[in-house]
Amino acid sequence: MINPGIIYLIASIILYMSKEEWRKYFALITAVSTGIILFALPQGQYLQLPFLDFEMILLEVTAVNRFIGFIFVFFSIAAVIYGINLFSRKDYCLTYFYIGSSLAIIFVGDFFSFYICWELMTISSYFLIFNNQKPVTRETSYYYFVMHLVGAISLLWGILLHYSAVGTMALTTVKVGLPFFILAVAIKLAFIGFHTWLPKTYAETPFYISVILSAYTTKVGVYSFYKLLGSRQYLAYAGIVTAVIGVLLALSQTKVRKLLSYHIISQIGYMIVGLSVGTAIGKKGGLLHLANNILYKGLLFMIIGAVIYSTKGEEDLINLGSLFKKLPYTTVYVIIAAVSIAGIPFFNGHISKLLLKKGTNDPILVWGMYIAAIGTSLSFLKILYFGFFKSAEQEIETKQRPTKGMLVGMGLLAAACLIIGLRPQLLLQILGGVKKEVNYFSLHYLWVGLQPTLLAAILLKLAYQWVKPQPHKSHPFDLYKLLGRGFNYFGSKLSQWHNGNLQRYILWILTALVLLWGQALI
Amino acid sequence: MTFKKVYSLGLIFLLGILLVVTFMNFNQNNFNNNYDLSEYYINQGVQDTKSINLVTAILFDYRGFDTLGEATVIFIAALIISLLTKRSTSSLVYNNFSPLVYQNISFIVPFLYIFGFYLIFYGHLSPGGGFAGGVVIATIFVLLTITFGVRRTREEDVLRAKSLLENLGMAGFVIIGLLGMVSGYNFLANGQAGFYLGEAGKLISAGTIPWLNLMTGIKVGASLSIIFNCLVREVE
Amino acid sequence: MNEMIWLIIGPLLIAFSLLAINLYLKKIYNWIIISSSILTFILSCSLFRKVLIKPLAYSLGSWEMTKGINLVADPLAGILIVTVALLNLLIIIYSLAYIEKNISKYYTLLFVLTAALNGMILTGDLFNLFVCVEIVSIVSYALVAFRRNHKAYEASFKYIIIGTVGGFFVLLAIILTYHQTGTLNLAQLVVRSSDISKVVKSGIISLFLIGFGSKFALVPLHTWLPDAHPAAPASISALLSGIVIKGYLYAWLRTLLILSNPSEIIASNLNLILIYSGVITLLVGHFLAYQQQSLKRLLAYSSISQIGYIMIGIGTLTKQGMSGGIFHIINHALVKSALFLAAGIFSEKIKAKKIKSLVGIGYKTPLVALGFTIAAITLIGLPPFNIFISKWLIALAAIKAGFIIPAGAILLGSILALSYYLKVIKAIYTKKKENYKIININWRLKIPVITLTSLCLIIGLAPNILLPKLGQAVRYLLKSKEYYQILFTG
Amino acid sequence: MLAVQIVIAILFILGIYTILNRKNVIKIIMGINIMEASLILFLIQLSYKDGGTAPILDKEYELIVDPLPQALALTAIVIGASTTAVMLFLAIKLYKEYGTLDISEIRRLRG
Repeated sequence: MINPGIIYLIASIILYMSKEEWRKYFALITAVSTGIILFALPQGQYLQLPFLDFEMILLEVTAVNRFIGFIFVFFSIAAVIYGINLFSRKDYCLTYFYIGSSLAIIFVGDFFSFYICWELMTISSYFLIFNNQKPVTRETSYYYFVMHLVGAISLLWGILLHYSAVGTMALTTVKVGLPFFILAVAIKLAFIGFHTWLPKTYAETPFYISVILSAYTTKVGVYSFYKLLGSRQYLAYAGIVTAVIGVLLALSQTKVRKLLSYHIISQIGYMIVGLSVGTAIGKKGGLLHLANNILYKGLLFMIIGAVIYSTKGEEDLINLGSLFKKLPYTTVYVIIAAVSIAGIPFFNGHISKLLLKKGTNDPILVWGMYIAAIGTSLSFLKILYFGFFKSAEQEIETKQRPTKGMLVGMGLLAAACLIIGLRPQLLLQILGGVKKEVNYFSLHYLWVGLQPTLLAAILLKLAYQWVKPQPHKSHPFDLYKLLGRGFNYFGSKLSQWHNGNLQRYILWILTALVLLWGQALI
Repeated sequence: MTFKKVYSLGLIFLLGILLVVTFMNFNQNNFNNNYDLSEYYINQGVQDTKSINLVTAILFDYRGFDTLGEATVIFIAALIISLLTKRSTSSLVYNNFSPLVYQNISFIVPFLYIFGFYLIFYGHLSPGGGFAGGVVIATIFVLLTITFGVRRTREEDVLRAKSLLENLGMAGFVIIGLLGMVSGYNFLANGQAGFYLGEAGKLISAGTIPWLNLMTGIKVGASLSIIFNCLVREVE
Repeated sequence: MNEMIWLIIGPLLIAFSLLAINLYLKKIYNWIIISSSILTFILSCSLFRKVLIKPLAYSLGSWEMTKGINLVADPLAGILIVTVALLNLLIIIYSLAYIEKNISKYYTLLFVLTAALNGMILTGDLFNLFVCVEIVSIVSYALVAFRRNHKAYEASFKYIIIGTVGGFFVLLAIILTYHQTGTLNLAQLVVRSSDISKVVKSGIISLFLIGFGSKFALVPLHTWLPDAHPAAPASISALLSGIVIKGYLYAWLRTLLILSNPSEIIASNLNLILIYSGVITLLVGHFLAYQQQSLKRLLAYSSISQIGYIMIGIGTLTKQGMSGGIFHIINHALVKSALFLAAGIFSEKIKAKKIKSLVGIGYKTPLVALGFTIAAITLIGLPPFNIFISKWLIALAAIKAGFIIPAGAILLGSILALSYYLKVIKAIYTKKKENYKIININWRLKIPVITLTSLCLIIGLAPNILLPKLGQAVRYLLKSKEYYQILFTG
Repeated sequence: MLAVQIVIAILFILGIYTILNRKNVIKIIMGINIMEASLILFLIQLSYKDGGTAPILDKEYELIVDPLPQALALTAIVIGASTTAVMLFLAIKLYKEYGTLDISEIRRLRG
């Protein structure tokens, strides 16, 4: 009986110490065996540990977290296979630490260990993002860490309020200190307005790292949203805003990984909608969408990674083109992924989007999702067309082929997309199953699923000039940087007061004395 | 008058008022009944320690530990000063005084020694004690240095000897304190540990107090002359 | 065998005989130093074990309890003594490889410092407390000036002026106390503090706070610290930041709670002053630390901010908050020493004093840099390290006592701390050139850093080793009547 | 008694005034010594009793002043003197390093 995350955490230390040739096998064995252990875990609370003046529950298994944990482990296998020859020792160690803490956070049952895992995730992902060769990552990782710490502190503050009001540490839906929990979760899952860290970091790390990052951080945010905030109608509206604005921002990007990053934000919006509308179907749809999103978004990141790998660093849609000749396998995968994310029937995106639609009754939300779906389809048509099929003005050179590991990794995820798309019950069983009332493949639903893509295709034709990737300013207004500057200004003023004059310092002491003494007398 | 000056004057004025207010509020009522400690010292001090100088009795017996502390402070002060002095420079090699000065100083030195050691050894009988005596002894070195200068070659040796003496004085203080522990009592125990206290008013009395005085005297004398030597070196 | 007195006179004796040993027994010099500090550590541990069962008192000169000076050891003193001895041991190991000039004087100062700190923690007499405080101060001035350059002199001069003025405030307060009560014995003061007239008492307490406060660097009395700590050798900065200012804090806390009990403090709103001065201290410390270019100066400002956390914990005047504050004292002593020692390795062996020049150090000395990084992460207050636990305890206690803003400030402090420690970590792991050679560093320099950082992790993972004992320690602080009983009924 | 106490207060604030308003390092040190003197005066005043003799009991005396504050005063004097010595030494050093004794110019450490 052990928290699957802890296996990974221990493995990360062993990986750091193990020999070069054994490392990848060990990594794979760990991942696979964790998956097996996960299946064997019975539901309930285990591993209680007294700490300070409360109990830490290190393992709490429910249908939901087993479902998410399963997806996490599966993705980690695929990601490790994908990057098996690219990871260095540091990467292996940090990756496993990162995955381990995000797995652990899914399975813990009290706020304290929840917070600890939350922070461990932040720390390890900081070092993952921090790349000693690329100067820009120093800034972005700094930004990432500070922003996430703001979230974490907000979470901690919420926990403190909750604990002092309620008196127990058990992980439940919170009632006290809700705004702080919302802020924490919002930063973690990149609500629009708190999303600025995401495109910055995911677009700048090495491609095999961004594959891993894309899957976990925000999804842990979604899980904590589900676990902590419960279903609140007003959050659903926030979710739909995130979905729509995210997709609009994505459309204006030309760098593929930036585009995908904004898409993560947008897809998160869907999940929030599903989780907060309050219906059982919506909730299941949201969770299934989470799983699907991990699969196809990870696949997309892997694909662009393969492109970067073979072109030695090219990921701008302006320069890319006609890759389908050069990277045939990758092209197959990208079609699968794009079709999945667009929600075309018989692929997994269709299923979860359908469940989400089923679960919501509010017309605003339904229309919002419709618009977002059109945007999604449009942007993936854009990737497909401009990246893979349209002939480029300057022929792009592919200097090396994607490795076998990459192809296998992508294949695993693509296969999973297909299988879920065709037999959704396989995965939904873990969640407890959905009643048969939704017939995914009825004609009506097929038509509904195809609508956005058709509209998007028409839009692409009509607004070709507008959609076409073109160079643009990529320095959006950032409130948080301004805040940082204000903080710095205040500090420098304070620093100027300390001008080294001893008499001034003694004057301060005397002032303090007179004030203190005077007020004590009066 | 700048703002800073006005402000600081105001503050100081306020502080003065606060102090005076505090002084005026002294609780005269329990002034007398509370001072049982000093009453005890006055009434029992001589019997307890056989030292008729009560200040010495308090300094070296009742509160001997404080004295160890303050001796350590001087020790550290001397240490800092000798630490921060530059090693290379040497100075005050030679001064030109009239022969009268040399004669007088030579004449006066033995008396100063006697005076210094008198202060130390009669510390428990009359005003004086280790600190005062030590200072007098230090003045001897000061005088000698000023009049006759320091011989360059011997300077290091002299300083080292003084430091050793200083250390010896400090260590001696602690060791005399330890004697109390050796005889089964606590650190710095004097009369309680059964040391011979003698008769109040006699030179050889009061147990360890004269010895502690001696150690303090050696230590203070050495420390102060080290401080002087180093300062002199530094000024040139 | 009485540990208490040996903890004071043992180091003193060693200090006084070091010169002779240096002259005549040069061969075993290092061994004597090491073995005596190990002995001190063992003694302190044994004392700690004893006081957990029952607090001890020791009368110097075998006088009756009220007549002479006493040493008193309660669990709180025991914990601090162990911390002092541990840090002293580690710093001596470090210094063996670090200090190259004036070795004998350096160790003399170090041992006197240990003795005086122990005296300050153990003493049961108000004036003796002042004497010990002055010894510690004067040794600190000396150690600050140890480097003999203009920075050291200026820093030491500022320190000495501010420290002396603060010392006079303390002395004035002590004289006033004696005037009002006719006793200097701390235990007797517990009873007689009610004799002090109200007006005088407010004066005494303010003078104590300002006097000691200017020694433990409460904002706005902190100005000497950022000059003094960086000017000293790294091993000394570690000691000054880690334990000396905490010693002053302890001395102040003890006198405060002996002269007035918690309900009185709350009635006179002093607790508000303490808590909000803590808030100001931590914010100012963090803000200024962010502005620094030099690593050690940054660390010094960070020390100031940590004093703020401790003040908030103490200001709550609840058992939980106090034990959180004291836990923070210990944790911070370990962490900050590790940071300063690592910074010392950087500045001495790699000649990197500015944050900018730290580039690539993570590849030159991987182990030390890792230690530094872990310690920095600890100090930011991230789990699973010990500072997080103490911050948690303090914040929780503050919330429970109704101080919402200070509790928030504690957490805000973490973000501010991150903003500057991350700058350092960023520099450490930045790669400019492709190949860095690993620089060989003496194991004596490495061991203390590694020990301290691993202690952080251990305490962070298992705080329950220490916490019950802290609860016991706080008992004697909050209920000064019990402190009285240690001396008078045994 | 109050007259002496007022003198003490005046000396104390005079010392602080000197520290705050004199530029010369040596004068600042003198200010500190003035403060110290006021405190020692306070200690002596504490022990004073009308008509009391010094606490040296070579004969039988009626009224003896309190010996404890005198002992404390001695300790305080010694500590003060040592600190002053160190301060003066540092002042010499500062003069050598900075070429001035003006405290407002001795401020290379700041911020």
